[in-house]
Amino acid sequence: MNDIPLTWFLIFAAACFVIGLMGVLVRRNAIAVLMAIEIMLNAANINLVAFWRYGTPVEGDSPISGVMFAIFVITVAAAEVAVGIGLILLCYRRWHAADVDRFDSLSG
Amino acid sequence: MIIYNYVFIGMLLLGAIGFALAPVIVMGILAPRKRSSSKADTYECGLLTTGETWVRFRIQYYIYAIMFLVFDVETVFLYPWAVAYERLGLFALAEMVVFLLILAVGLAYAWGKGVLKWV
Amino acid sequence: MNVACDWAFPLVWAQQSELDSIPWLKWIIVLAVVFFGIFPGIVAYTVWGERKVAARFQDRIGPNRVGPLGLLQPIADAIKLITKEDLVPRSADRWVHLIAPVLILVSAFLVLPVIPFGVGLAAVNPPSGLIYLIAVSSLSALGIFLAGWSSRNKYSLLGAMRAVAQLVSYEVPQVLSIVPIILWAGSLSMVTIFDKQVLYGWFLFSPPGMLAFVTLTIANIAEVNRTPFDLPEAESEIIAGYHTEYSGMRFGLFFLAEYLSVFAVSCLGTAIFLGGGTLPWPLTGEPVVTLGGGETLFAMLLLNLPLIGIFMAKVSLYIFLMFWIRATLPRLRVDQLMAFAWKFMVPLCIINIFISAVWYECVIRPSKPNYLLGWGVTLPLVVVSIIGVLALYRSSMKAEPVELTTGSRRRSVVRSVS
Amino acid sequence: MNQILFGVIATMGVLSALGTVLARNLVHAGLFLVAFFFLIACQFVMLEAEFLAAVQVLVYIGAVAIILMFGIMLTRNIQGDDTTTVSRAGFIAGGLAAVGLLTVLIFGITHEEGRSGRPAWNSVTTRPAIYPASARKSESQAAAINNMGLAVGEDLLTRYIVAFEAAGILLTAALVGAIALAIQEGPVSDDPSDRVKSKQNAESLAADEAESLLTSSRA
Repeated sequence: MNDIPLTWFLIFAAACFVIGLMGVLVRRNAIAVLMAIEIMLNAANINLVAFWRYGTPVEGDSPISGVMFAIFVITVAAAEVAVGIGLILLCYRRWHAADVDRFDSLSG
Repeated sequence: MIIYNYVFIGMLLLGAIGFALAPVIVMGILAPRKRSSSKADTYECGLLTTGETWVRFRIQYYIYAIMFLVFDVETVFLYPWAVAYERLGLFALAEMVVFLLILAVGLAYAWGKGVLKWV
Repeated sequence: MNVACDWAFPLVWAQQSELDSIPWLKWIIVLAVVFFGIFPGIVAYTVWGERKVAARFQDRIGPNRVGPLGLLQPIADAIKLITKEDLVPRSADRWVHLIAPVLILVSAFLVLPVIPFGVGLAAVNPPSGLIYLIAVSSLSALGIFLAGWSSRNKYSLLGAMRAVAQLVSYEVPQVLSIVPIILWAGSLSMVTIFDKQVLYGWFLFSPPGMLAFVTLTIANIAEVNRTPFDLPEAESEIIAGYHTEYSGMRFGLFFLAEYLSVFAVSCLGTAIFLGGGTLPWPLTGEPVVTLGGGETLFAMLLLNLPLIGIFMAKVSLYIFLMFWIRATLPRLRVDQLMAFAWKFMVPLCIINIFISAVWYECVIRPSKPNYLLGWGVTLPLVVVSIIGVLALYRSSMKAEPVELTTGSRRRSVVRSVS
Repeated sequence: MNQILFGVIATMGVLSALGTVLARNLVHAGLFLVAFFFLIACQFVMLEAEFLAAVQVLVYIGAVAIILMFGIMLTRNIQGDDTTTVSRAGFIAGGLAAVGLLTVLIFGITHEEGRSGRPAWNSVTTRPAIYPASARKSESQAAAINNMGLAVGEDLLTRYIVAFEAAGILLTAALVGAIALAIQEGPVSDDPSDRVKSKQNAESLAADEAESLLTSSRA
């Protein structure tokens, strides 16, 4: 039986995380940045679930701790998108642009 | 096991994509083709289309989507609760009452602000 | 109960070398015959049936030229659609334009494998079947949005935005009205839910069950965009909504997907509320369990043929109900539509979850079910909550026309909000 | 078999993530993102967390993607789409940073030494079996995997009860906050040149006006 080594999942997650990070650095549109952040969160979820599945839980610990973490990450990500888009809409209404480089009124 | 189920679903997914694309491809082969400029125009009741199509929509749509998102995530908590209710009993019921009351505050806020009203 | 539970997960406890022991040939045959043969056939004749039924309601005859009773009409329609010219508007986004109907059709197909048509007749039985089901059925909203966006047509985009707003609004009551079933069955697996109904009778037969069935049916009708909830494709306002720019077989895909999802939601309603293929009264689990092991093909067939027959009869009735409603009711206004979802259905469904918990405590948890107490407690609760929510809803709706007609100032305020 | 499946899913996942980051058109980027979410769900299935896979599809593709699409439609910059483009210099810098970080991460993953008696990540090539004879004990991992909905429900209302209620508060806060942000009365602009046109610009071309435009053009 040729199972998948743990490191494969970790490398896949690392690659996705790095791509998401690149998106955050490179994209200028705020919604695109939000999408890139979602990619990073998903990559983290892969790691959580992979470690849960390949490790053995400590006695008295939750049998599905990794999955629970991932569920809460999904919840927080959903809330983050809701508020994030709300903020982007507000900024868009103020400056008529969804460009993160233009939200710079705090820079001196 | 679990993957076993989902391999079938994956096959169904690929099959459904093929099932959807096949008639489009057949149509590409069988159907007559007579290109003309006016045929490829956007159909807006025979008038020429004016202005930008991808207009900015009103915020109302976004508010409904937000409400949906929140209740969708709530479903993720509600379904496992319902499954485990048999083992957990009344304490779980009380917890869920609290959880749903918290969410009902959000719904009541939206209601009170009048954003549920489609104008 | 234990018997049923053990039997409910035959696939889950299979061997580890699962991926190497997949019955590929059997699965391919199932896919080709059932999913891409029988189901599209059922859908084609649903269309024929709708045209006949609608014609009768309007004192016409309906299709009667192609074949006896017009029975070959679906085939003629398919040939017509497939030999039409393939038109994509110049300004459309070609790839997204193609992906959108495929996504909608895929979403309709993916709902079907978890439906238990008989004993051991669910194609697959994932332990989280119900949540999988609502997950894949929510894909169609995205497909509709993409269809409207990619067409680059104002009517299409408007129809798509309306459609998505409607779909997401009615998905909430849809998922909430399934919660009582999960609560009573204690499982997300469709097969287990079917087993529980074999043992204890239909889940419909309780006051919260009936209420949940009604709300699920309303939400289902809205989810498949049928009258009175067909605003996204209201011909008199926005041509054909999100599929205005689709012609020939590309339109045919939308058409197929619509009727396939009508079939799918009918199967869902039947499987979780109407006991699947069982008769109203509770059977003892014994014959089902002994035969359901499926030792011989003959025993399986003997057991399942009547079950499938009853299941299909119920599905037909459910679909007929949708036709009937379509022939009877006019289209809602968009403000009525949204307010009805959020101000009436959602609060009612949330309250109903707790009423169903009461029913659980009265009837299902005790070793000796106390039906009299269950009905006595939950029926007044259901009635009171319906009246209460209805009163709240009506009072909020009553205030609205006054504001709209008298206060143009109020209206302008609301508009500047948007 | 497993490994081939993983390879296909991982390759497509990385490609769709790249597509999300690089696509110029925002809706195309969103579409790639949907594909990415779906492939992550496939990876969850490969990890035998099918409940999580269903949740992933339900929340991310069913709801988050819709919100993102609505966000795109609501911020469509009428003047032009220049904000979605990727600048070349920034792209090279970002790409270099990404490649550097990826190298470090892969080195770290493959050279990790097991801590506190645990095996090194590199040496873990098979997952624990989930069907031992004692697997039906309710607390075991195997039972949890085979009926994850139940296990999640039990954990939510016992171990993670505080987090569960906090999630409820978070969701409500997000809802209230998002609505409060969205219904801000009128446009608030610091720039006087903006204020002049903001009345028409921000509020015009709302859907209902497009609607009335259409109906009048049809008549």
